[in-house]
Amino acid sequence: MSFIVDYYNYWIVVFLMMAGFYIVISANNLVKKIVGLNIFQTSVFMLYISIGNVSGGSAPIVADGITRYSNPLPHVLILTAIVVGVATTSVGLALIVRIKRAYGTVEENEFEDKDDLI
Amino acid sequence: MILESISTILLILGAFFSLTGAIGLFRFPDFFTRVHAASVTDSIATILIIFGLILRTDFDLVTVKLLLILVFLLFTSPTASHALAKSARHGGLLTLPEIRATKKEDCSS
Amino acid sequence: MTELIDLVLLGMLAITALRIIFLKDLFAVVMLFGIYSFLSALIFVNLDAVDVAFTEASVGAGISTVLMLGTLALTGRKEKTNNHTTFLPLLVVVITGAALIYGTLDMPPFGDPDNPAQQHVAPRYIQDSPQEIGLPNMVTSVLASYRGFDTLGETAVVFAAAIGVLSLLGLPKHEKAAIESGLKSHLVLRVVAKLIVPLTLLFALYVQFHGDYGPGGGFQAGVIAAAAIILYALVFGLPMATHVIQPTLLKALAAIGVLIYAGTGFASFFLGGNFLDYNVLASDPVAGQHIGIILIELGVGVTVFAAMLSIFYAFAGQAERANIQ
Amino acid sequence: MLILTATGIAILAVMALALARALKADTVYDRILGVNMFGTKTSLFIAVIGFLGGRPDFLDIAIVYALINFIGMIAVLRFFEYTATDDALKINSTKQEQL
Repeated sequence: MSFIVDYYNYWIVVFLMMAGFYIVISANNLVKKIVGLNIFQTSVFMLYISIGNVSGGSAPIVADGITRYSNPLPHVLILTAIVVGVATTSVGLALIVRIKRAYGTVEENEFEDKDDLI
Repeated sequence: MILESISTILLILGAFFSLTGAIGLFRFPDFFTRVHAASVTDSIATILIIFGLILRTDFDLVTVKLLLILVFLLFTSPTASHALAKSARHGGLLTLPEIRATKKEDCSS
Repeated sequence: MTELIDLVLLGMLAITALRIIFLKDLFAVVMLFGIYSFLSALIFVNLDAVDVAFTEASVGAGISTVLMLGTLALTGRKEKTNNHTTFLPLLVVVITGAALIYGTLDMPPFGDPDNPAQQHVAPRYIQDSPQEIGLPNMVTSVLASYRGFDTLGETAVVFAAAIGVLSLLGLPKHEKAAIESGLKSHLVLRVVAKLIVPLTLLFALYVQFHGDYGPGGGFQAGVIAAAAIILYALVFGLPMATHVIQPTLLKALAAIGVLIYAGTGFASFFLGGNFLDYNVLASDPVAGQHIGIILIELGVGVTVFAAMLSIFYAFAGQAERANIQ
Repeated sequence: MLILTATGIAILAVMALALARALKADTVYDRILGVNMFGTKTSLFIAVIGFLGGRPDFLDIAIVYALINFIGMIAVLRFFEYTATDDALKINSTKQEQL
């Protein structure tokens, strides 16, 4: 029983990661692929934060009467990763807009055929 | 002590109202009744719960922040519901009585 | 209690992710992704990562959703029928997942204070940073001072991403509003938006300068300020927003923010310290650290604000053009 | 303390119901309604767990939630103004006939 309590967090995070991964490799639509990529990315963030969590600890901001704090280092890494993640997502979405304009579609299987035409 | 018991009453009432609203949101038959259930209880539950929490503070910066949350939620939530209902109406969504009326007309004609 | 809340929220996340896989309506997919972001931010609050939750709620849920909706307005909201076989992706995913779960069995238990991750540099940050840097918020201390060079890189990445989007899509031309766009028929919304926008900007300033003492800082403040202008643009139309904050100004601001950051580094460099070593900025090391952190947070805030807003302008300009034609 | 826990659990249940409404929606508007209610209840939940954990000074996050939720709603409504095609309306009316 304690085995499950120790690891359930990691298992569900792995499940979410795989859900995102499945969307990335099985979806035809590029926008849906980006959503899948974001789900994957958010799950990785959750894994980091779970590793940094200390049970019985508190948020790493100094306050009176608190002796045990969570690990601040994963928080710093993930904080910047989120902002960089949305910046790269926006570049991906901009590319999709240009693909739509050039090929008239954002479905993966459809513009393969158009390449054959050229 | 008195403050804490008042706060308890407010929190229980707030939890009760938000639960009724959620059940209404889940069980009511069409969109407009659901908006009604969700938005009305949303406002009263927010007011009750935030005031319940305010009575548990030491009346410092935390109180101000709670009041700010209350102001934000009271402005944004009903506005969003109103705008949503309005665009649903403009988008051609019918209420349940209207659907029944059109069905009856179809049958009689 | 923390574990129980964690379990419930993770369960909700799993259901949401499963629903996203099977939905064909991309608009619904984006909405559920917004919920997904909000839920994960809630998990971050529950696991004591308040700064991360702040960022995820404002960046992940706010800006991402708005940008994805902008893309959908240009590319259409229905996913066409899928000709992929489901078997092969499923196989790959199951094998990868099984390998990862096998890997987690060797990991230390969740939340144990004796985990290796808690033993290495974290004790030093937790014990010494309040005296060395003089700030209660350890995340800000690590972000802006101990790992300041890293954060300079991240700021440069955000700047580069903004340049990438602008070179792909281009900024809307600044012209007087010929036809009024925006949510014209929603009168209540327009009045409330007029009240909310200044409050949001004020709140962004609070987050910017209170980030040393509570959750917040430059990244979050920049995004919240950008969100205020985005709200204005959504309700009153893009021409009004570009009239208030012009795209050319944004281009300059994005560069100025990175320059403030790097300039602080060079200032400490020429005053006799290392690059981004703020101890030399004032006679007292702790006061120097404080000055340095305020300056670089300002640089981060300005860059993130300008980058996010110009990315939004680029997408909204495209959508507006497509709508007129 | 007990009452705060009870309130937290009640709000969590409300969030689950709103999520269920957003996942299984008859029309697009129902989905948006579910998402909106989910957002407002989440910001209340953050306020409550701040008090439960004994550190109520993190209420800023709840303010951000309320704000971003509102902006998301406006973005969705604006999206409708762009793409309110007959196609979407047809789906709504067929769904309603099934009621």
